[in-house]
Amino acid sequence: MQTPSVSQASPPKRSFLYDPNVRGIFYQTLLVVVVIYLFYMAATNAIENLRRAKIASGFGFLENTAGFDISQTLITYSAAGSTYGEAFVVGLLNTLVVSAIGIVFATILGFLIGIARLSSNWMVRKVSMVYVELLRNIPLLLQLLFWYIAVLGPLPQPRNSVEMGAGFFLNSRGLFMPRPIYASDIWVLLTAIAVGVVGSLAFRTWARRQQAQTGRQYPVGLVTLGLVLGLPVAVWLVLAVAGANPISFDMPRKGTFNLQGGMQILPEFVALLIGLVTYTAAFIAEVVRAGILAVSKGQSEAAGSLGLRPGQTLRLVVIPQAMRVIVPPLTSQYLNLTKNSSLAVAIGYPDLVQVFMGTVLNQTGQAIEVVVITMGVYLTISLLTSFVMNIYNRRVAIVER
Amino acid sequence: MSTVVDTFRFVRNQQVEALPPPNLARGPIAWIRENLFSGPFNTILTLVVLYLLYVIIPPIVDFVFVNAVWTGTDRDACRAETAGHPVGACWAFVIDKINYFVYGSYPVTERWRVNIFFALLALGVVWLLWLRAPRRDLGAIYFFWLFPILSYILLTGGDADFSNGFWLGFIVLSALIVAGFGAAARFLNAPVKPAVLIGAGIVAVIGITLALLEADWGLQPVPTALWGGILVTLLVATVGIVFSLPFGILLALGRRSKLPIVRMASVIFIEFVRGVPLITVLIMANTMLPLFLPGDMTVDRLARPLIGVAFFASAYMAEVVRGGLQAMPKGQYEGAMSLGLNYPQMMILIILPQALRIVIPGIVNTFIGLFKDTSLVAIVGIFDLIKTIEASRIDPNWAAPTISYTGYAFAALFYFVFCWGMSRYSLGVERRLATGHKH
Amino acid sequence: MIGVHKWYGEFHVLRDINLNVRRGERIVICGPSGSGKSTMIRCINRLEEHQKGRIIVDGTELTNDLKRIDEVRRDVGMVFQHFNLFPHLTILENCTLAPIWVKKMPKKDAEEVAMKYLTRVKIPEQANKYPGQLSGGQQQRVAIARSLCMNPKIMLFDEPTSALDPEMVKEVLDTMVGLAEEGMTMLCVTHEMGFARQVADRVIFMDYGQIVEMNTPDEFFKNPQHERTRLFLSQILH
Amino acid sequence: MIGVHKWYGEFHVLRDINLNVRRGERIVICGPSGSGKSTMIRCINRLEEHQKGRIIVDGTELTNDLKRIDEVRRDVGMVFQHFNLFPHLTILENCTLAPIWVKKMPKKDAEEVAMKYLTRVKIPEQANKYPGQLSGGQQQRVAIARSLCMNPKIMLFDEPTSALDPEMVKEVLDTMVGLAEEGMTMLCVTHEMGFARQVADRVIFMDYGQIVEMNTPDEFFKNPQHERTRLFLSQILH
Amino acid sequence: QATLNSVKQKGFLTCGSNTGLAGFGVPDAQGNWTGLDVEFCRAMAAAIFDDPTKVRFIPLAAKDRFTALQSGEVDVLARNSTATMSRETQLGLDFPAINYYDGQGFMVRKKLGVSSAKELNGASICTQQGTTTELNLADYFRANNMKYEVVAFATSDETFKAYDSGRCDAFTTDASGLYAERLRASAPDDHIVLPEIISKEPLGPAVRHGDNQWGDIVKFTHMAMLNAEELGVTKANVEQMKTSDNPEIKRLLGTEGKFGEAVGLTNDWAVRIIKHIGNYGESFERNVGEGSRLKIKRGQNALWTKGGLQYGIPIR
Ligand SMILES: Nc1ncnc2c1ncn2[C@@H]1O[C@H](COP(=O)(O)OP(=O)(O)OP(=O)(O)O)[C@@H](O)[C@H]1O
Ligand SMILES: Nc1ncnc2c1ncn2[C@@H]1O[C@H](COP(=O)(O)OP(=O)(O)OP(=O)(O)O)[C@@H](O)[C@H]1O
Ligand SMILES: [Mg+2]
Ligand SMILES: [Mg+2]
Repeated sequence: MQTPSVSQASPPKRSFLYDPNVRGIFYQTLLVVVVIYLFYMAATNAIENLRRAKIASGFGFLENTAGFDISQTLITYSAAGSTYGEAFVVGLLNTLVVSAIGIVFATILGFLIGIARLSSNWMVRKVSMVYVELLRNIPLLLQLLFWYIAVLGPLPQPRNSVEMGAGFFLNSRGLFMPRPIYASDIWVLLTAIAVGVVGSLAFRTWARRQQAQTGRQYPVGLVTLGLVLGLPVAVWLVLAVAGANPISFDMPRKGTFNLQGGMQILPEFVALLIGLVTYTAAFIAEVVRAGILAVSKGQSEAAGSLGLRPGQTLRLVVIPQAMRVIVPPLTSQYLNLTKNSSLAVAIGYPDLVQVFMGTVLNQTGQAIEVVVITMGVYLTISLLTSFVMNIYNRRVAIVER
Repeated sequence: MSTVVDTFRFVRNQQVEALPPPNLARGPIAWIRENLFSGPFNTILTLVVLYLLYVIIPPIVDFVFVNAVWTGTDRDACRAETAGHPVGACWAFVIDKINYFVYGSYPVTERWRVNIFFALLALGVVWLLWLRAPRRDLGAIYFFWLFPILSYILLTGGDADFSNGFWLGFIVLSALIVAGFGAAARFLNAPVKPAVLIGAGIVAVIGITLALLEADWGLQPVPTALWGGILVTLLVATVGIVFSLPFGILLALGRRSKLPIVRMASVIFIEFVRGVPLITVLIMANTMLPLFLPGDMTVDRLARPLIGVAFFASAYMAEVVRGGLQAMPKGQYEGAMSLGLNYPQMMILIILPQALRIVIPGIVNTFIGLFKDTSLVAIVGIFDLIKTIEASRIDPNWAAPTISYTGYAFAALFYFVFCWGMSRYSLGVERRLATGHKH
Repeated sequence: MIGVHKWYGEFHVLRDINLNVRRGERIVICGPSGSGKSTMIRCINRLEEHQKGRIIVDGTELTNDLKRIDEVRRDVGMVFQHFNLFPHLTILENCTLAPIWVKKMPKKDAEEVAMKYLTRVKIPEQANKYPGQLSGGQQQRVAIARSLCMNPKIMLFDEPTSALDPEMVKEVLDTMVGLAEEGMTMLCVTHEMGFARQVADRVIFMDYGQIVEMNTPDEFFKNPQHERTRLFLSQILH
Repeated sequence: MIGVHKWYGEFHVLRDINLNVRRGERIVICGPSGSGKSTMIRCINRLEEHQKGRIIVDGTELTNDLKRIDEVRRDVGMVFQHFNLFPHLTILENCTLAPIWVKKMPKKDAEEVAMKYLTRVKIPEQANKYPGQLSGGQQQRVAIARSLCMNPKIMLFDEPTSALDPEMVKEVLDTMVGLAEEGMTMLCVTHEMGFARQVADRVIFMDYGQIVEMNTPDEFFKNPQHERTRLFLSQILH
Repeated sequence: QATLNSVKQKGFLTCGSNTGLAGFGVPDAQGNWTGLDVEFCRAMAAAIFDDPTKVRFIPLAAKDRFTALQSGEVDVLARNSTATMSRETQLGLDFPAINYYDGQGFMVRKKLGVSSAKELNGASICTQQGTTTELNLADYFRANNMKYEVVAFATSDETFKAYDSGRCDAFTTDASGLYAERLRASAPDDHIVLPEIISKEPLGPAVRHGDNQWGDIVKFTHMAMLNAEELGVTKANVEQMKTSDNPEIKRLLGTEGKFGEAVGLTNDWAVRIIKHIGNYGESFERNVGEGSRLKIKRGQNALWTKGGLQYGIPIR
């Protein structure tokens, strides 16, 4: 091997200003200084302004009595005894409830429409396309106002409530339904449910073992459904016939102004829920469609050439792969739905923003604290979700590499 | 035809000509059978959908067209008992109020200024979005610099009053900046002249901008409290896009920077903004912005949501741009570096033009979202289209049962036309990009 | 295949294809790109529908009857150019999927069969990895094993080596030669002329959707009859 | 290059590379995939950073100093496997970009220079097309012209022909031979042994990040010294 | 910086107003503002500039009106705001004068057959969020041991529309507001205002704490209008009155004493107000009284001499 001779190299003298590291440090210091200065200015101004305006600061106000009422409360709350802190919890829970229910329904509707968009039926395809295009291109606020004012507004007054039977009433104050009251022998029902769950799990294991040994396959899904849902219902019916009633219902009755008793679902809640669900479903439909299309045709062809039926191909090959594509954007749709639930302010549903950033902010004037808390809550929800999603994604990714 | 069943050797001497497809079942009936009734399940689906359409469509048509009222000057025209027939949409109401919906309370005699603003906006949008338009670089300068200034002057009347010492201070500051650029160049052993020129250029642009804003153009000032309707809706959306694109690009570059603090700052900003609902940003801009400014400084009521929207849109835009940057093959960076281009040159000449092109659909989609979100400024009391409709629908003069529907239908139509148009456009671009980069 | 024609819309892809394959015969199909080779073999297991003519596989005629299609597909294995392994399943699961769900084989037996064929293609040790973790050549061998697990009577190959790096081509071809030697009926679209010479009973040359020439490999390469064939061969065998 | 080492994370890619290239010398580098060939020549114009040892290009040592890197890059042209042309610019703009912005040449002069080199690589008539409209071979020639426009003292080629269809390889190699004949200093990673024989002054064989063998082409091909080299050559020259 | 100076420097007064409450502050489609509160601001502009048009109105929602005042965005807030102790002490505001004595009431549909607020047990009630109304409501129902369902909205528009469309049985706000909103109902005659007034709602212009000169100007703008009414000085006769011998009139109209200059205005400040706007009674009648569509009786807002609460502090 040839030994290379050392050439007449210039000694490496370092020019300080051209070192990218030095430049990097300079730019970053500059940035830090600017940011700190901005924060400092904002903080001093805020302190000065607050002092001048004599606005109290600190989070002490959360302990003060709220003094106002809220139409939907999931925890016990009253204007007299409850604090701003409790009002905050009420608002937060209301946000979470409408988001959680919204997510469930939006997912179902979104998947249906997404699959409908790929249907071989021309009419189904076109109608679902129109649905998606229409809903996606009109502001959610407008849709909420539409549902609230135009659709739910004209419902009849309580005196002329629509009776839907079984103790369900519909009127401009919302949907009224029987409230279940649990008797002492409710444990029988609970046991039935538990048995159903355990039984279906056991069946699942058994079916798998059967398959491994004999190749026979059983309708696991159907049996599970039967055990989990059917068994408790059957038990309840038997109990009812036997005269022991584990659940009785508090039926809504007509009162002076409104129906009394029972359970009431506010029209604000319904409008918000319908709006969020139909709007988000349009986006989810697109996500689902893209996910299914992302699974290459080769995959279903390969499955077909192995002799799998179209249904099996879908279940065993296409959907598991599509789900990986679908889940990340689906999560961000869930987050959007949660964030969009803040539009509740426009139709008077007492969510976090309406209760806390609306009433509490106005009654206390402590804008900074209230805004910080509210944003913090949404941020926490978002960050938690993306944290969980990252873990999920990493797991999926590792499996694939 | 030669048959080769069981022939081991075979040579075809005549080519079989391409034949038209056999007369497969064609025509509308076959089409319907194939697409609507191919099997029991599909047939049921078709029937269900048909029934749904039957339930939904006729009432809508009745409402929008058949029973609609097109002329009239007050509520009597749109009340069934006075009009003497069932009343659907009350378009007469929209027609009567249309000027309010478009201009809000903008003084009648000055509305031509708003019309010019609309025209300028249309010009800018077409220039930028039409991929074959000439000199799109000039278009960008127009849209991101000239157009905002012109709009400001037109809409407010210009004539911003700076205090007396302002220009003196400005001149001193400019001199300092130019000198600073020169000194820095000398210090860094770079040619001084271009550095000074760059400094002077920056100063000149700022100076011209400010001078244009201060000049008295003889226009009657119109306070923002009078603006309203579609004017405000478009304004909020425009401000969103004009600011979010440059800031979004900066943030995206920041997020991909190798410098940890820069990257962290960008990430924090982006994730923070994307993690909270727009309404909270708007409420924050509305109630907290004044607190953060020195005591005697105030921000215009309309400007506050604009600032909020600009921030909000920047974060979303940053993520879109980042997608584009990430999609750029590494080879492009390397090609540029191996030619000796430095970082800004590489970004401006090579990477960004391509990356932004790739993400035009993403940008347009963000813009659609932004455009829809502008409706939220109504919640913080800005008179955008929705708010003007809300205000009009409670006008006792027009109190009639279908007024609300009609107003919302009008707004829905307005938003739908814009958003749907844009989404078609972005689909078109996407398709063109997918078929390759050929010009 | 008797007088098979097929159209894509207005485009006449397959024109009067007549071909009779005997049991245990090994046929190599070549021809320029777009000549309809893939389409032809995809018609055999009904991934594409033909519009005229008859295709009879092992006594079953392919029609619109779903049941028959299933039967045929069970008997015909196919290996694709791009492997088309299922990325979300391990190699073993890829191989056992069809036996379990289509043949209703007990899982244990299916795994045994799968391991047998994986050993056959010389990668039993990869059984618990995922396709993404394997090299192209290994993936293609898994694809072959996956088909074999269904115990097909006929194997179709659509350019099984064209997406592979040169080094990996050999390992896949070796596997295929092995199969051929065991007497499997094979239809193989490939441009690997070495392979064709070594194992093919017949070579078919296609162009414009037609079978232009068909002959034993010896004759085919030494003495091509048709103008088009000569041109093509001169391009391929530089 | 003196005792250059480089790591990717924990992975030692370049191990004690010593190489002295004289002006006007033409060097061909070959070796198996992953042996660090690309990495080595990318270190020369600092697309990668080395962690130990010294690299001196034309009297300038490569350190963290931005200014020197700029200087070196101005003197060193590089041609990539995947061309890396800028698809949003015309051929002419691709070629004039660097002269205008880096060398601050007036646009007219830059265009003249560009046309000169485009003529040199025999595609002046394509000047106003976009890269997407050209064939691979033409694109690679544009890439060469683009580098030449900066008047580099050294040209680096990283497998310039491996992404091309066989027909186009020749036109690119011809261009490179032409360049070599004009006395340009060249380092070229390639597996085209014909080219190596024709123009190289030295051939380097790399493996596992080391220079395993270095010799004149004649000796190298006829009489490889190292076990590894012999193996490699036998694979390549089928 | 003193507010008066900055207002003079700007050349106009910025006045926080309601987003739209008939009779108090409401813009028409052309952006012309009218109403009792609006005229108060115009009166101030008249006093300062001798030109009632030098006002810019900034419509404010209930929930951000005080922030706007605190941040200096508006010079004075004339937006039917209730003076309360906590607003004066904790929010740092001053209510120098009360230009409308009000109280919270209820409006219901006639059909309902309710004639007293005490019968509202179990009703749904629409109210505006972030107001004293919301708190009074809670207090009242608690005090009377009644249950109710509250539906709160951000603006009065939304609140009233919800009531009008049947979402609530009752609508509550200040009585003046009830009358104003009733005009906008699709059928105004179907609604009645219940007799109970459940709270004291002294409404008046508000300014920031600490600038006493500015506070004085606000206070005495109102007092000048009251005194003018008491003394019979009207928009029509103010020029003749200048020659009056009545010392009280002379002091009011600045022909005697230097009361105007003492607060940083000119001595004919009151003349300017009356010339352009008129006295309190005139303004009241024009905007909310019998001469307007609201048809509200003077009631508590009559001069003290007529049994009301409006009592002009003497100018001397
Ligand atoms: N789904 C389709 N719709 C319309 N045309 C098609 C479709 N699939 C293939 N074709 C056309 O049919 C012709 C034959 O295609 P085929 O894939 O069978 O060719 P091939 O001989 O396998 O070519 P290659 O060597 O490139 O794989 C081509 O011209 C192709 O463009
Ligand atoms: N950015 C990187 N990070 C980590 N490892 C890398 C990186 N780039 C290359 N490598 C590894 O460094 C080794 C040398 O890579 P290099 O590209 O120099 O090889 P090569 O000889 O050019 O191979 P080829 O013939 O495939 O181009 C390879 O094992 C590769 O996996
Ligand atoms: Mg093919
Ligand atoms: Mg390489």
